[in-house]
Amino acid sequence: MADDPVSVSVALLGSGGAGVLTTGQLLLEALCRAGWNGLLTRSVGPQIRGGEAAALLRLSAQPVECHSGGFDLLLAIDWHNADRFGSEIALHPDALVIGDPSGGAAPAAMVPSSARRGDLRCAELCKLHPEWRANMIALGAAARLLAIPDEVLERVIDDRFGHKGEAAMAANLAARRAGAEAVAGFALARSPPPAQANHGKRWLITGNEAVGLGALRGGVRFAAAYPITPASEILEWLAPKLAQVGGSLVQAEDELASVNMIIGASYGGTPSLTATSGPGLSLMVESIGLATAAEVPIVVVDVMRGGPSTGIPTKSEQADLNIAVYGLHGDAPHLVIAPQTIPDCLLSTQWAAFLAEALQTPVIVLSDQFLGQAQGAIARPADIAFVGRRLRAEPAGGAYRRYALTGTGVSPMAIPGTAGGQYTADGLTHTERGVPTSSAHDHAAQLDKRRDKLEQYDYGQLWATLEGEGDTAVLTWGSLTGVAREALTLAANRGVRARLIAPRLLAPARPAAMRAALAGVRRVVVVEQSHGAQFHKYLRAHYDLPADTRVLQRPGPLTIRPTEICDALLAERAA
Amino acid sequence: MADDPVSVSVALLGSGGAGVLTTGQLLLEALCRAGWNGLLTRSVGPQIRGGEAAALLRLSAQPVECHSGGFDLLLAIDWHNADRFGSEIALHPDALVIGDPSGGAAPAAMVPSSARRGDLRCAELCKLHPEWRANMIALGAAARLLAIPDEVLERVIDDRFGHKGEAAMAANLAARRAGAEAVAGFALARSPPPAQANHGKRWLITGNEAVGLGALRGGVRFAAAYPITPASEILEWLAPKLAQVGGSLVQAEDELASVNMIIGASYGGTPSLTATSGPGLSLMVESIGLATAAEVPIVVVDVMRGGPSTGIPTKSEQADLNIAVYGLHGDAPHLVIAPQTIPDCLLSTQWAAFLAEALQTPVIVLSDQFLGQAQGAIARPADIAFVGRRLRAEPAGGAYRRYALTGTGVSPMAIPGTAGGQYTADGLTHTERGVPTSSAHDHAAQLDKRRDKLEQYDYGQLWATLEGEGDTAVLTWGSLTGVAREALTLAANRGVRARLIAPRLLAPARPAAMRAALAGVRRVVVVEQSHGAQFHKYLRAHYDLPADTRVLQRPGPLTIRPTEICDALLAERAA
Amino acid sequence: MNATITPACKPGDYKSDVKPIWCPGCGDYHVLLAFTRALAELGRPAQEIVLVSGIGCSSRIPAYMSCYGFHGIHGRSLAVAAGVKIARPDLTVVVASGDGDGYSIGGNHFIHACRRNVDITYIVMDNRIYGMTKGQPSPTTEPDFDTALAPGGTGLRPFNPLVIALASGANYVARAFAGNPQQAGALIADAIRHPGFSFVEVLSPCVTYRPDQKAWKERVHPPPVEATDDPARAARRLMTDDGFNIGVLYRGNRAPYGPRAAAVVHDLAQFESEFEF
Amino acid sequence: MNATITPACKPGDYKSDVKPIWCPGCGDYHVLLAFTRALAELGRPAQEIVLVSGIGCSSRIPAYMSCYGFHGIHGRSLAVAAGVKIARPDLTVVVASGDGDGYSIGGNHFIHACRRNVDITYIVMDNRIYGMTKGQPSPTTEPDFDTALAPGGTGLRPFNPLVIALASGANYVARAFAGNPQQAGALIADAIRHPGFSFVEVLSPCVTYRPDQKAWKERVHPPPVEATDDPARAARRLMTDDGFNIGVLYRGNRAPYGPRAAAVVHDLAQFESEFEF
Ligand SMILES: Cc1ncc(C[n+]2csc(CCOP(=O)(O)OP(=O)(O)O)c2C)c(N)n1
Ligand SMILES: Cc1ncc(C[n+]2csc(CCOP(=O)(O)OP(=O)(O)O)c2C)c(N)n1
Ligand code: SF4
Ligand code: SF4
Ligand SMILES: [Mg+2]
Ligand SMILES: [Mg+2]
Repeated sequence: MADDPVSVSVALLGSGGAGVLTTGQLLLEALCRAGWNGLLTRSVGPQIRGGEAAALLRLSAQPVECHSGGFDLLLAIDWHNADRFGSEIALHPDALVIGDPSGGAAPAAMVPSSARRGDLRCAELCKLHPEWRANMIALGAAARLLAIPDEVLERVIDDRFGHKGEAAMAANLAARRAGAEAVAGFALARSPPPAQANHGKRWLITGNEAVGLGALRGGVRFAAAYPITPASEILEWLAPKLAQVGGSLVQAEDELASVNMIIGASYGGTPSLTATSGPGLSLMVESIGLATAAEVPIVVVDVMRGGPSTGIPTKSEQADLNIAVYGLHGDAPHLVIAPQTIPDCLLSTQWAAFLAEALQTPVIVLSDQFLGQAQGAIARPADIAFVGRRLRAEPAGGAYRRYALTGTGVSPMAIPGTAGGQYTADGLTHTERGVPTSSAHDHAAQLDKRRDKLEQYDYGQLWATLEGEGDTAVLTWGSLTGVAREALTLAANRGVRARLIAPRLLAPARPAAMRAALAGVRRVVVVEQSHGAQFHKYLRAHYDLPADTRVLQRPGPLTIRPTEICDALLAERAA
Repeated sequence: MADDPVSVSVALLGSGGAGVLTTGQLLLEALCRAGWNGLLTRSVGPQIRGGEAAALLRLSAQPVECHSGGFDLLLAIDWHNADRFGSEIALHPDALVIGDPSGGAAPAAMVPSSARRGDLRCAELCKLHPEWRANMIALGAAARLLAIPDEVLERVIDDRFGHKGEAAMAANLAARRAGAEAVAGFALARSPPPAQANHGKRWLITGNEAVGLGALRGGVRFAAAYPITPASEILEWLAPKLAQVGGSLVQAEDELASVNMIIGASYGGTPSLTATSGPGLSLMVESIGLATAAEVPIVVVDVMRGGPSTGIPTKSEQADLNIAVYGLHGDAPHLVIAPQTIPDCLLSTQWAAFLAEALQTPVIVLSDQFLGQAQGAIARPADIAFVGRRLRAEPAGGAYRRYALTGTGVSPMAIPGTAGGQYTADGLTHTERGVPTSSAHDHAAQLDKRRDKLEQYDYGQLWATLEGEGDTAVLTWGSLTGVAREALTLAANRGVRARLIAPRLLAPARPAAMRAALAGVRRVVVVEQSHGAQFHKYLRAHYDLPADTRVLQRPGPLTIRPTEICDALLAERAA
Repeated sequence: MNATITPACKPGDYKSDVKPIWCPGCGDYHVLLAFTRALAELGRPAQEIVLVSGIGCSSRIPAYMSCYGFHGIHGRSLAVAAGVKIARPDLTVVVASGDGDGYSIGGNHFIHACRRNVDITYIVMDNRIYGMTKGQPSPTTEPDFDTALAPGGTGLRPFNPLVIALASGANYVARAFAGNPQQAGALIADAIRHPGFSFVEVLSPCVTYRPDQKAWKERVHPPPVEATDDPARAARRLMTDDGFNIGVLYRGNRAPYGPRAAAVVHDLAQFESEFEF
Repeated sequence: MNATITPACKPGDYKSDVKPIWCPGCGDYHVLLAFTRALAELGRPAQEIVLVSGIGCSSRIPAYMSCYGFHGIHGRSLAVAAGVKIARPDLTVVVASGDGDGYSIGGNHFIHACRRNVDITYIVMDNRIYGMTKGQPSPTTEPDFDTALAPGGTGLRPFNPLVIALASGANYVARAFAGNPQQAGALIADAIRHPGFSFVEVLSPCVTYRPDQKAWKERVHPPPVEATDDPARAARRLMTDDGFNIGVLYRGNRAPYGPRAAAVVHDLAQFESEFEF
């Protein structure tokens, strides 16, 4: 099946030291300044330095939320370990492959026989001009092939390297020109769509940064965490910012400490967050259960990576759904929210912080490596009104009942310092006053309360993304939402209409809302990136799906492509 | 609805120091020696000493697997905090209530107006005879009301206290007689069924002890654990036994250590086990995921208690199903096995040890406080052939592939000491040789392997208890299996036939076997002791249930009674 | 559970109306008394004090006091307390723990709390046994003490928590005895006043599983010398003492964990410029 | 990944054919060399040696050696190793870790391993940084070392792992330097030979995130005095040293964790009598 025609995809390759990731960023910035939208992801091996690295870039006039089915341009500074990318980088049959012949050869399996090939003698040029850098040559070449105006590119280079002095700048610009000239004889099989002006205020931002900003906007003022790939950038972005707004971030000794620190800070009245990945989330589940029982608001961001166990730390997967939804011992209802796109990382985290406070509950935010480390151009997200506000108790004498049974299930919470509000927060089954009890009656009353406060709340439209029409629906979640959205466009172009249903709120389940979303749907394609079909089993557990439900699923690191979903939809029609 | 007529139930009450738990044990032993079967459970408050305590006893000619709907006799040494038991102790309308009027009054809510009452002046008698103990008086009274022959009772007392000297024994026997005489004027509304001789070899054993013995029979020779209620008795039973068979038990600094210690011991070739409860299991999930990925056999016993968080440590609940089945991050298939009765604690644990070794996988055994701490008479369990045997590698030169892709998914495992078998066990995604990789291909291959070895294995009949016939089925699990079994008998006596389907193997799910078990079933009643209907959602996720499926569910500590299930079945018929 | 109170100076004002579940005669009753005395001596209103604990008989104490309490999970009290104090430096934060909760499962947080030196006070009620779970050995249990879980004894050298605290950076180290609640109260008050991470080990007998500990009252004695501020000297002393020195043993002068910075950015939009291009 | 070998005495025999992922110049290459030298010196066949590790650049080392390896999860290597050794006392068990893996998340197992004194050897490759996760501070990082996660530095006093090891009961404490693989190898061999829990801190520079550590080779020096067997004396010395003393610093003589008892019950049916009635 043919690909979406209005975008161009570029893969830049080179071993770590060669700076392809920087090249990718400069290219992204240039093309965005030139009036396109773009998305940049990186694919790296386990080496800290010097391993294989790829910058994967997609350019379009429209906002870009995922990669397409294939690449139009493969540009390699060297071919060192390029075979390790295997099927992660698939080229179009008419792709252009440019590389340095002195740096090895393109892996045969990577390059279709019909692809056109060209040389870019980076090593040789750098030997002639020791002050040039190979990645500047590659940048010049790629920019020329994408028809990025020279002035735009040079301004980007200047912004980034201008401070290094005139001589360095001159070398960079010369190198860029040499790269551009080296590919003068080539053109991409499909030329980039026309650029557009007047995008309004736009940002270049990663999902991890967006989570950080969303947390701040949602009122988070304390964070404690333990470093882990691919979540660390959230913390590294937040650390100086929190200090500047009068909050703080503590690097804890481990995840057991970090989650308990945020529970303590939140108990003290400060909206709090931690960020981690699967192994760290595993260590936190006991404490998240405590936050459920003691009704302490916290936000726990899990940036999912390949699992199980240490798995593949640098690659994306959607396989922490089970632990996020079901991973607490006992009956421990809590919220699970999954962002779908880079801007949604901001919105969802902000919403999470808001809901944690409003419902006095832990919230797990399920992002993934793809969203977290992808950098994209987005329209500046509007300021929305989700700022965490806790229902506070102002006790006026009499015994304060911290866990009072109220109509909403939310009980006014006294913050230390408040006279007369003293109580003991407890993870033991407790009475309304917080006193430990083993009574079946008290146990059931508090379990009811904690369930009801989450289930009775009106989450509004944000519970899911619902788009399109038809009697076929694609049911997906998280970062595959953008992929599915594009697939629906592809299918529509081929005359097949379908709906997109992507729940953002994974727990608690919303049976009535899902029933409405599925009304009239006779066929469902479930799309997810897990080996065990976790999302499909989750859907079965909580929702009624039509008998004709198929699952398109695969573990990481190979993400599902829009064309695959589109093919599944077309096959549905054919069947 | 009337109760099963062939059993008698007794509740002995008293504050902790009064020794009701010992009284209950002596009574149980006496009635078993006299030819009945019996079950003893205890209900205690959070106090370590001196709190309220109840020994709950049921006597029958048949094996007893659960309590009935109500008690025939309530015998209180004192009424201290008796109100705390609330609805846990429900009396028959024609029950006999005997207590010491000097030790307070029976809580009004506990005693039906139609009950008959009698006095047992323990305190007064003990004041007259300072060498008597109140619990011996109570023992004598209860034994007389149950028609336990005096010689049998006196032999039991002698076995237990004979070593304390003649004077003490004489006092005990005098006290017992005084108790018997004090209730001479009373009789239970329903007299005990006739005792039976020739039971064959029988044991009095708790579920926790049975788990310990099952582990030893299954080949476990190393244990590491951290104390926790209600699992500690497993460890305390195992500690001296393991030493005597040349193994060892280590008290670890925490559950993170204990689970990793057993992973290490098992990697070294020794079948290993740990036991814990919900909070400890929470701390172990990351490491269980490691055992999944590195394919190290381990057995993790979770004796469930009230949750979430610290919850109600001394009471039973079935709410760790979610974390046991779904609690690992990433796609981490493993086994979950739930024993159903006291003897099944032995069988299931032994089977778990066997399967762990055979499939090189972690196995979670889900027992609960009811099973673990209940003591019952059982027929001596036969020696069965489940002794853990690992497929060992005897490398003969060439590169050893620890994670070789084989037809069964099980790869021969080299045990340290074996020349040529050296490899590195790894929780990172790895190749067949165990070398870390980020390749999508290797990742999928190992995920397939680990899933397939569990799914393709033939678990035989043990996967579930399947009993009875009819187009209605009770679907339940764990300790509620015995309750459901009794309910089916009750219903059959009322002309309603139904099936019992109780999976012992909760993960992996067995769709084909369940389909066969459900063939012809049009109505299902799901019975479970969790607030969130975890079992029902689990069933929905993995199995196709008929549209007419109802859920009878409640959190702990109040267990579901046979009569409630029977009522549900009769209501089905009426509807 | 805790009554509204006005700033008070009587120990009784710091007690709640919840009845302890402790066994009659348990040392923890005296620690409760010592706590209320300490708080009365300090005179801070109960609502400005947070008492955090883990799980164990000892860790039940917050419910029995009238300040804010946090009864968390087993072993994590120090992490909770650090969060409270760093985010709310205006509060007085005290932590109560047991020898199992604090030294076994909670050991990592202990050494890191010492290092981090947040201005909190850590009281460990040491009875050399797991009381709550009915008598298993703890890190401070004597090697030959017989239990069901370790028949004949663990054979392990007991932990010396005071030495470990010192080695890890604690800023104040003292030992108290529950049997002398007046002195224990004074030590707790002193520890709370001392800046940074203060550690007080309180010998608190478990009458149910360690009836032998009733003999402690004969064994305790004042330390032979004054408290030092030299960690190396204190370490040598503590490594050779008999474990029954009661008093302040080390009084350091490290600056506590830095306070939160004052806000300099008041409009989050200021952070947006880094994303613009 | 590891070739079949016969009892060998050449360091090269203890290397596997797996290519390290380490950055060029990383100190861990030298530690690998030291390890193979140590094993060659001991001369035990590779199949009788188990090398356990956690997660981090340093913890990658087992795959690069030809003995049995266990690359577990972050922070838990000592627990895995204790399990291996207690159940299989016939094996030589060595543990490799990093300053994050061993002192931060793994801190509790560290102090309890010292106390338990199982006969294993613990090698921590300390580079005062989290290498694998790209440069966050570890417990041994200097307080003013600037990182993205702690701009301007953590302000925290660095851990002194040797003092903590000693305070917790380690039976052997030494410091080595990766830049001298010959000496480091000899120290590792000595530590393995020493009974009980032996701890060797190896200064191993991270050239990528701590290029300043290239200067370590100028700072290391031999300890001023001989190793002592008196923990109190060793503690005082270690608390005041400059962190660059290379050599054996404490050599204790505590008996290691008791060996497994020999089986006295050979038929499990013997345990059944307690259930009969
Ligand atoms: C994660 C976890 N593991 C185990 C337990 C069980 N547990 C409760 S209290 C306790 C030990 C308490 O000992 P200590 O801290 O000395 O307190 P004490 O009762 O002696 O005062 C244990 C092991 C638990 N609640 N949670
Ligand atoms: C539970 C868990 N938390 C966090 C991580 C992420 N992580 C991997 S290695 C590492 C730190 C390694 O530092 P160190 O032990 O000093 O090793 P180095 O890389 O410096 O050799 C961290 C935090 C993880 N893998 N698992
Ligand atoms: S068991 Fe021991 S520590 Fe617990 S309350 Fe009783 S005496 Fe106190
Ligand atoms: S990041 Fe540092 S520790 Fe890791 S391999 Fe590179 S130099 Fe070595
Ligand atoms: Mg204790
Ligand atoms: Mg390091």
